[in-house]
Amino acid sequence: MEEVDEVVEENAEFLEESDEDGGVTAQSVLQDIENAWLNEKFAPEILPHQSDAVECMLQQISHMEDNMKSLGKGSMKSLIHQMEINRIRFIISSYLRCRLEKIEQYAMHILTEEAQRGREDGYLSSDELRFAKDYLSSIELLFRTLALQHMPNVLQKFEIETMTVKPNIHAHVFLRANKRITGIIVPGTVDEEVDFEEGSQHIVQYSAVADLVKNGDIQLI
Amino acid sequence: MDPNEVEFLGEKQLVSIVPNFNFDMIHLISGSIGPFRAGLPVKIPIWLAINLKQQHKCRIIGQEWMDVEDLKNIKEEEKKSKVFTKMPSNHYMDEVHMLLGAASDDIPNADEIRTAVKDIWDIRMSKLRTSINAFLKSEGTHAKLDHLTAMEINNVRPLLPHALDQMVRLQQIGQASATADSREESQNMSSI
Amino acid sequence: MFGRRGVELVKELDQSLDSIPPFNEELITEILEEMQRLYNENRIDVNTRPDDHETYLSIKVRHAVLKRDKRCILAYLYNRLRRIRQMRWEFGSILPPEITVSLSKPEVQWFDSYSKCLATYMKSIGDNHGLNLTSDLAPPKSLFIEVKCIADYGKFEFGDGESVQLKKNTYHLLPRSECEQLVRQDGCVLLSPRSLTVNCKRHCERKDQETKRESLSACRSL
Amino acid sequence: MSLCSSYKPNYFSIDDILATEERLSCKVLQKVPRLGFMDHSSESKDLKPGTKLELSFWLAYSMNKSKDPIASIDIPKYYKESYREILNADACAIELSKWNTYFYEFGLHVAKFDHPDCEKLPELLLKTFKSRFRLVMDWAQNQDTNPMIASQLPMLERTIFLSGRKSKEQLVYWFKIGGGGIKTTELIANHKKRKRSTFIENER
Repeated sequence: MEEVDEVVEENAEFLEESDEDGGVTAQSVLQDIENAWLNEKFAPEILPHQSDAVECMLQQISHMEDNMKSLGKGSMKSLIHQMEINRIRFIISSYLRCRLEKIEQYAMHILTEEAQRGREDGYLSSDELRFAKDYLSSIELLFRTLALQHMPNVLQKFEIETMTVKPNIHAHVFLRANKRITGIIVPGTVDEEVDFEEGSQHIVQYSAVADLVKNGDIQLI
Repeated sequence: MDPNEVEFLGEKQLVSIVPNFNFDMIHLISGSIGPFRAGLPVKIPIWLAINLKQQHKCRIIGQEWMDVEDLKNIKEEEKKSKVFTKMPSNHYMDEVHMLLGAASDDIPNADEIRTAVKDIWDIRMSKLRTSINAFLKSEGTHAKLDHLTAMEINNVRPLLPHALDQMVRLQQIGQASATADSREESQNMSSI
Repeated sequence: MFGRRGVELVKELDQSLDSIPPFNEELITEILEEMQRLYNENRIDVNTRPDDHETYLSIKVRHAVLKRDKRCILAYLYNRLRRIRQMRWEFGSILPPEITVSLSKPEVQWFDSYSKCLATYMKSIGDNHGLNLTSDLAPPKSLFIEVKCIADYGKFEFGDGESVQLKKNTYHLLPRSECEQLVRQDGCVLLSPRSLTVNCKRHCERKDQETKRESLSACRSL
Repeated sequence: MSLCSSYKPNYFSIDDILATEERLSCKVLQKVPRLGFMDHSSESKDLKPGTKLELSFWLAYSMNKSKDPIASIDIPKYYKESYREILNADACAIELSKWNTYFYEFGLHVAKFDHPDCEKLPELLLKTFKSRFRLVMDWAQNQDTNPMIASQLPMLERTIFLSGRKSKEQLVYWFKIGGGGIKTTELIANHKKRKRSTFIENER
């Protein structure tokens, strides 16, 4: 039994050890995913994907689950691991669901923006990108079948310009500053410059802090 | 966000328990816990504490701040102060809700604690409504929300951000407008 | 007055926010006919009086109506799609027949293609297992949840091959991961909200303990 | 869906389509051939200068907003100076939805006209919104508020009220019993309700 226990935890431990060399731990990857989840939930626009972290965590989970099979069902230890896995799985699902909703809602906008980004710094994972394209073309097809093809020629166009649904980047968000940040320009009748102390909480237009959310200086809450 | 999700985040907080079993350290992804020695207090995440409690495997020692006198003091402070005072935990509301719900037999004066916390919540919420109203009437576009806790922030969402969003829309009109109709004019007649 | 039918179409959706009204093909056809008529009138005007200022005004007005008609039809289709999309998440990949009858054929096809897109995407998550995003909708609270059968469901099989008989008015403690879908959907089993709360919420009511202990015997416990 | 963004019109938004359907009084300035039927009271083939029409915003706008307008418009009375005083006195006392369900949205559209009364309109809308927000917030946060009250609010305030109310309800539910339950989703619940009612009807 002891051996099996060790196998189950091997991964977690392995990752924990690698921390001493400045690498990542499973714990820190999990924290990253949780932060990404909350940011994604509250940010109006879609944020850069974190599929490396997600893949890494899912792998971790599936190894653990495989190893747990030999632990014996109902053992306290396997139940505790299972509970944690369920928690992590919820975070990941909720995170990815949230991204899918944005991808659907802003498909045209996101694809236009994505086309201007390099493959390396795309905001969507390759699978999300495929989903976005398929989703958009399925809508185009339906519009065409039921309506556009029956309209006069000049009106048959799927007008990207007018039809694009865009996220409201001026939407207000709650945030916590992860470090001291100076000189944030808050748009308004008169643009106002503010400083955030480390750990302080604010409500402000997302557009004022979008870059800081993406680079991790600010956490949406 | 659903209050359950706020609670889910609160469940990560640690709480002391006294286990009635022995067990080695368990290496969870979120960090290691244990070792467990019967009769000796150990700190573990709330989600686990509650599950162990349900299985009668432990006794939960409440958080240090779950003390009637301390909470009454906090309440008085909150009443006196114009700004929000710092709460003992960013998840005080959900922690009380969860821990007293699961282990009111372990935590002394559970009912009084509950009442005191509810009072604190009510004072803070009415303070929050007043300050939101004042903020909206001011010309401000940004507000500091120090010491507001997770559940409190969630309780004014989406009301406050949405109201501010609409005010920005109302202010921005006159400048560019976002609807399809406004573009009508620029669309070329040559397409006819 | 022209352009009125378009808004009628949109109002239909506005008046039934929580459902999907029958696809109004008749009205759409009428609008499309109006569009053709206006367009033809414009074409004739352009051809017969190309430089007449007043004629240009008529063309302009008709064109505004054409654009409005187009917007109304597309908004109608779009908002229906969003609702149909939502049904994929709530009902699963097979729509109840009462809903299918309200959809046009291309909409049913769209539902299937959306289902397929979604399935392809979900399969791609993780290395080989995929991840079902339509479950785990609420934060997990405990590994097992208690359900009360409100109808005879019959044999319910767990992922690992074990099974339990679900009879009307019996209580069961089932693995959360397995019965989430069962509960959310209108399967034959519905949790009575109270018993659900009793279990997952750690507010065990003592007086219920005895009766429950009996009925729970069929299932595993923690 | 879990995304909860505030209302902002786009090409497909139903509310924007309905708001732009609201009508204005217009006066035809130039002859528009073969569109005489736009004026129901006239038999004339052409639409003649001087004709008065009630037109939806979207049509009025495209006939007015141009260097060479086809029609002039008059803005609704509740956006005018005289009504401004009523709003200034006590905006909360007014059942705004009676003036117009799309009071703010329509107002934002109307403000796009080059019309002397439109200049101060955005300011009026903002001021009205600000002075009524406390009311909307308190209604949303108070459990005892009759949900039917929503119908007294214009659309913009109503969406805020309803979303605020929903989060209040979630909180109350959480206070009472806490989370962890799997609820049947709204769609399915509604679906069942309807099924049940059809069932009852059939039995009769």
